[in-house]
Amino acid sequence: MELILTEDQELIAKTAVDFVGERSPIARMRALRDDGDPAGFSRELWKEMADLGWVGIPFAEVHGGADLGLAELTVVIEALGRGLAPEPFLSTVLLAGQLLQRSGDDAACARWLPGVCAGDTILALAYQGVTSRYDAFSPSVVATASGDGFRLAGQAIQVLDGHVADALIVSARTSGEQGEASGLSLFVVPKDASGLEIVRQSRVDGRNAALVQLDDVAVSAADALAGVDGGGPLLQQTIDRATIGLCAEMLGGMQQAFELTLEHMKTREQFDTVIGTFQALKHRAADLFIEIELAKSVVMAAARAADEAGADPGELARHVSVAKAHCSEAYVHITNEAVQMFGGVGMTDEYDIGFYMKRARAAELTFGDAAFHRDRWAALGGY
Amino acid sequence: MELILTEDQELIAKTAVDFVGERSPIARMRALRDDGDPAGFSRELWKEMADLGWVGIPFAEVHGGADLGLAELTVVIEALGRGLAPEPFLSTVLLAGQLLQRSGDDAACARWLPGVCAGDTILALAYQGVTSRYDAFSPSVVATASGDGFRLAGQAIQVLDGHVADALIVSARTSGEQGEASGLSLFVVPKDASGLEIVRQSRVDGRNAALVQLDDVAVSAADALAGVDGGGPLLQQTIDRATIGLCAEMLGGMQQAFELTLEHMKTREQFDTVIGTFQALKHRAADLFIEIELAKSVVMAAARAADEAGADPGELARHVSVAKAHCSEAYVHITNEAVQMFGGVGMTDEYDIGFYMKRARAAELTFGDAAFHRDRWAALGGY
Amino acid sequence: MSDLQAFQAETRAWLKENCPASLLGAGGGGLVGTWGGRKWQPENEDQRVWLERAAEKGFTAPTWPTDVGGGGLSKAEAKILAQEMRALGVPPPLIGFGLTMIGPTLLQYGSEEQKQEHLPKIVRGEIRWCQGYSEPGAGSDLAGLQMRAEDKGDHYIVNGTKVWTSYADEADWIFALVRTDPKAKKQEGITFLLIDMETPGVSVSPILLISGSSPFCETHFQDVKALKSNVIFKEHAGWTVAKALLGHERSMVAEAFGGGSRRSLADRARAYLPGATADGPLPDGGLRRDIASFEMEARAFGLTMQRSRDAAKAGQQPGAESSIFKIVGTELNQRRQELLLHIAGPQALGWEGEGFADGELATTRDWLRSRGNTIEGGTSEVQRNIIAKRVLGLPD
Amino acid sequence: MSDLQAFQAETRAWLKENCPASLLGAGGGGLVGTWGGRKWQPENEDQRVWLERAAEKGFTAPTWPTDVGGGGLSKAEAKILAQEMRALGVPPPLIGFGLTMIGPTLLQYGSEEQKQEHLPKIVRGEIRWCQGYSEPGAGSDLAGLQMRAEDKGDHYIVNGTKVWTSYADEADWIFALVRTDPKAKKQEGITFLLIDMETPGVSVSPILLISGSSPFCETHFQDVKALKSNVIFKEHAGWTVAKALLGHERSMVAEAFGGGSRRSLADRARAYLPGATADGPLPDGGLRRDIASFEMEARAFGLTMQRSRDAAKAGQQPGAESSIFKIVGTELNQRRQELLLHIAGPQALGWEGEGFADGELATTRDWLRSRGNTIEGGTSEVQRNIIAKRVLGLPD
Repeated sequence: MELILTEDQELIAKTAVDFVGERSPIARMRALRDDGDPAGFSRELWKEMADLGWVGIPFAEVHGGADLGLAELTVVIEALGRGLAPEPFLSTVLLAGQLLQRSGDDAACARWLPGVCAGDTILALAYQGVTSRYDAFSPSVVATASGDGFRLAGQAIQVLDGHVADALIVSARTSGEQGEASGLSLFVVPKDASGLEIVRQSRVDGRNAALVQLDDVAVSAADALAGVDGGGPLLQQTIDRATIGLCAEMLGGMQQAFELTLEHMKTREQFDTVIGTFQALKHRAADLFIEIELAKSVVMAAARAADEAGADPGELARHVSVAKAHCSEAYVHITNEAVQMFGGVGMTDEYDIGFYMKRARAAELTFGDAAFHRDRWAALGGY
Repeated sequence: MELILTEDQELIAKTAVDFVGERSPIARMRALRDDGDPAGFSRELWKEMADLGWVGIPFAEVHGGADLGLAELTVVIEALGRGLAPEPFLSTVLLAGQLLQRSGDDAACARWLPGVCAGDTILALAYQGVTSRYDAFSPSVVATASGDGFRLAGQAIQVLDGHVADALIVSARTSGEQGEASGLSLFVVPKDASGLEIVRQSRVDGRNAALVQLDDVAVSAADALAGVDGGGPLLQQTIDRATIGLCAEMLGGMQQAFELTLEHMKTREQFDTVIGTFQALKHRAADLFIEIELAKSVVMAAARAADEAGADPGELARHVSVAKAHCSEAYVHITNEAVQMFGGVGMTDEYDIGFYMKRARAAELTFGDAAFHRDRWAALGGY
Repeated sequence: MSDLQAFQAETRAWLKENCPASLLGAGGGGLVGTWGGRKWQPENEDQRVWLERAAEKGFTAPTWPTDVGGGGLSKAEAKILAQEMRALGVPPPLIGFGLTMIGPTLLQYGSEEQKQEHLPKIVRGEIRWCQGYSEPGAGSDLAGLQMRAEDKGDHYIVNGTKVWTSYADEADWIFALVRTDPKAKKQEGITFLLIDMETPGVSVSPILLISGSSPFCETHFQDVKALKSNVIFKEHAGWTVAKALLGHERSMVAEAFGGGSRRSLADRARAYLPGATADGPLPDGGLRRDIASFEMEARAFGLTMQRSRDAAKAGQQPGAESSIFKIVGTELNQRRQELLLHIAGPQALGWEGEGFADGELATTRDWLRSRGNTIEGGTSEVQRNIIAKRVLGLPD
Repeated sequence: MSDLQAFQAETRAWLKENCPASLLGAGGGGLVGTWGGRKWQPENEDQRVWLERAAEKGFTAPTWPTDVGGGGLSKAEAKILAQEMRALGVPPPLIGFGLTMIGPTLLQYGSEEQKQEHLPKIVRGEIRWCQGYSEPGAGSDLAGLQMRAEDKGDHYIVNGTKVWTSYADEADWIFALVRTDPKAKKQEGITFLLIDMETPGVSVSPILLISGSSPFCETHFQDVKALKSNVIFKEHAGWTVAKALLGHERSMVAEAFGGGSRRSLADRARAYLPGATADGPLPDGGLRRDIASFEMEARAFGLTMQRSRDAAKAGQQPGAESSIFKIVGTELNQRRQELLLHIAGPQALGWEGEGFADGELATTRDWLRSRGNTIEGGTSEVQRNIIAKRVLGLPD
């Protein structure tokens, strides 16, 4: 694999960065928050992104997609991360959409993906419970056999964009023990299913999420993507791929936060000189720059590794863990330092830098923090 | 307990610092090394230290000691640590001497301690094997019952000052499993015992140590301090107290290394100015200063806690672990930074700063590194 | 019986007799602190009574001289009073910046008239004070302040804005640094001035933080008249007064992060880590070591605070302690907050509402608030500059 | 068959035919590198033969022009040559600073006469070069150098001392920075000068490091005569030449710490940790995480090196890569050495002799040596200054 953008990817990147600068600066996210917008994102903008072809990037052409890969998608998401754009890429494209696409379930794909690619349909993935922590194989939803189908009961937390989703994919234990890959099933549940209750949650970083309660929701065995009991590996692989997308978003955010800070260092005066002349701050800024340069490499490598046909799952998992661990610590470090260098004003809600610090933490604690991924790396290495 | 030196302790400290400045600067240790001195320390200076009353500080007056505590002893050792004085405080006073004193074995004390207090007798403790790591309860010496006594066989490594010791105290397993406190016995073995072979070792920091081989060494049950099978707790407590002494030595060394570095920062010119004007270096120097201030507190507190009658062993162990973990990281950090700030010359054998960096590491890896003591702290806290 | 023993017995008896029973017990029966001031509304009658009686006795400011309403106690006596109050669970009758900041400053630098005018009102909780130091755009460079006080003979006309004035919206008077000589070198044209917040032209707006609402305000001064009789020490010499006060504030901030017995981190981790048992080792070895590392450094910090106090008791002059405490205390608190986030994992991401426990929501906000610790009260960078220059003697 | 394919087949055949069989295999049959030079003694006849044949073919300097003895290969061809050598286990016929440092510099800045005089001797391994940049007391401030070259018409008289001249005791010529105009601004009075080490007045003494003996030397110059025909580029313009060379050195140093497949840290830990099993999780959870953290950052670093190479291949101009690589590569190596110490515990404390395995003694010395990594080749502090200024545009 070559760690360099192709000309096409360069073009997508430029378009996306310009789009974010003009249409989705951080001020938009602030306005959505301050106005208490019920959706928490813009359906018009989402539609526009679909028209630009971004939403359909990783989907098959037959469903209206572009049949491209994470290499292209991450470039778009990185740009959106600069503006903390709240549109539902993670939930609809990277989680639920990719699950459908990779399940090979043609009927389900045909039912949902054209709407996704067109920007009309929102999907969400409900897989974690309040005690799951970062383990994808410990959902809080249990499926009990009933006739030729199942009854789902339990709760899923922080279901990204769950409050606006047209359908949820619910991960439920159909057999086996918590923590095991086998015995997990992934059911597609339309939003109007009887027994389904969805309540919007309020997160510190403003990312849209919902609490999902399932009270005896009836599903059929045919609704199980990858078959009954067979959803575990697909779920884990999909989360790994979504993690690469999240890392790209983090990469965009850390660059934006760093640029805001550099700008501040060059203009803010203290003790009769701009603070950018202080060597202690310069050296810290140089360290942040290095962390970003490494972040660019690990995100690019992970995306390319995921796109390679027949990639070794262990090697892909290693790439994902390196990217997530590095980006988690870098984004947190950069935004912590940013607020410190901004000083008191950095602590006020009035300044934008705090938004990035909040998102950095939220992203860190999604799909496993650095410690989790180090443990996973060690386990993959057999030690 | 009050964390402040008494007037008497102030006086001892002043005498010791002056003594080290005049009689035992780092140049002396360098000369001993370069000359390949067979003892590796000065018997004359040791005798002088005994005459000053330092060697006898913690021993009972009946044996010629001063019946004082670690509060006084650490003050002396801290000063000696500034010059990396190689005299056998750790081995003779803090390890073997304290083991005898605290064993309550009057006969053994009467036999060995007067010579120790007079500066005539050197003792050493042989307790760790090549696989012990930091576990005091896993010696590599096994005792086999034989008549009314035992035969000792095995090896002890890095026996401090073992090459000049008049007698060794050997920790051997008489029963039970490795890692258990019970079943350990501490035998006093004179240097001329048949089957005992002592070879001097060469350590990176120049501290004197020996490899001890025991091939069927005969000891009697009466030679077991604290009784047969009963030496474990006494050994652990003694190592804990010796650790406080080592921390005091580290505290002295880190202060000296820091002062050498500050001096360098104030005189060394680069880019037409002394390097002490560079803010990045200033901030790092301020951090080192803070680490030293904290080190002073933890060493003083641990010494006082050890001197308190009826001190809770768990609480004392906590004090020791805090002191050792903090001093280990501080000394290493300070000397690493010192060499970096000295630049290329700091890497040459010609400059003294390297001696402190070597000692810092050696001290770190003696009696448990910071990670070991964090694990112990957690275990003591029940988590 | 020694004098101190007699004082102890007497004090205990007085406290038992005078502190209303409803206020006794841990934390003063859940009483929110008594800040006093013109706008203050006691939570209940007992709180008002306790303030009144304690003030009458001089126990709101135990070591201040009796002629300004203080208790006139020696340090030893004041320590006994504090011990007895703790033992009985008696809440402090009064708290606030009057007692801890401007009061001691007036005792050191105020004129006799100024002491007589202001200190008794502080002692009785009649006047609440706030601090006006920082300004927008000044930040760490305190001496770069711009708020202008124009000389008009017996008074000034003050114009400008102060930020980070804690509780300005509740305060009656402000002690502020103003620029009286714009031509002098930065630190030489500053005056320490007291201003009544009810003077026309003073207005206050609260500051919203990233962690939510806060006690901080912006305080605006538009053509505010302030009498020269309210200058502390000397005109243009306010920097001297301010420095004395700042050292005091730094120690206060550090104390706040010192330790205290909260629910242990290990217990919290047990609540969140799958597979954790009630008393075995935590199943996450890395997190276990992180917790131990934090706790051990916190203890080293606590011991260093103690060593400094013991040295002060023995009459030794303080060195750079306040800067050390500020740096280490605030960074430890930030580490603690980060550990709590890592322990709670995804449950630490709540802002409000459904799906998060109250304690989890507090964890999130406390973490955000803690990021300000290394900025407020003199940034960590400024403290490091101070240590490098004043203690280590490194050149500019 | 494409041209490159033909070249590959041809090259393979040539290598098979010309590289003596005794040198083939991993690491060149345990051969110590061929540095060449007047004082060089080949380990065996085959080593000499291989150098001779490769030099004849131009394969000691494959991309240099043929008229100076180089191979005249394109980058693509040179890559194939390197691949084939790796595939067959052919050792490099020649290594040294002539090929990597002064050679490329001469190609860029040397006159035609200078190229013709020096490059062929480098290619054939006849002359070994060393570098004379640093001086006692100069350190990171390279431009502050003092070594004086006094103008005597067609030559200079050179006086002064260079330090950290690697392998000066084995070298034949030195490329040195000397001060030719003491009155000019620091960087403007420097000249890049070649000096024959056999000239009277040159003497060399080796430097003993904290890690033991080292290739570094101090090189003294007392009234050494050096012809002006050996000035590279222009008199007083040596700084330009030096900067170009330095950037190159920085990348080289970083590459050296990049990665390589050594015995894994986890395997080492298994050998030392009591209770470790052959394939279970390491019993020390903290150490396990430290090892993972190191390995993961090392991979991130490796990927960043790759990204930079890929960008260069695509014709993009390099940015601050060399400074990043220098900082990260050296710090990673230091982390690795510290991990190895923590893994070996007390067994990492040996200097020589009884009681320590050879690998343990090497661990200790390698750790000590690694402390110099962040100093040599431009300190990490200087690299951070470079990034702050040149890349981030932060003001002085």
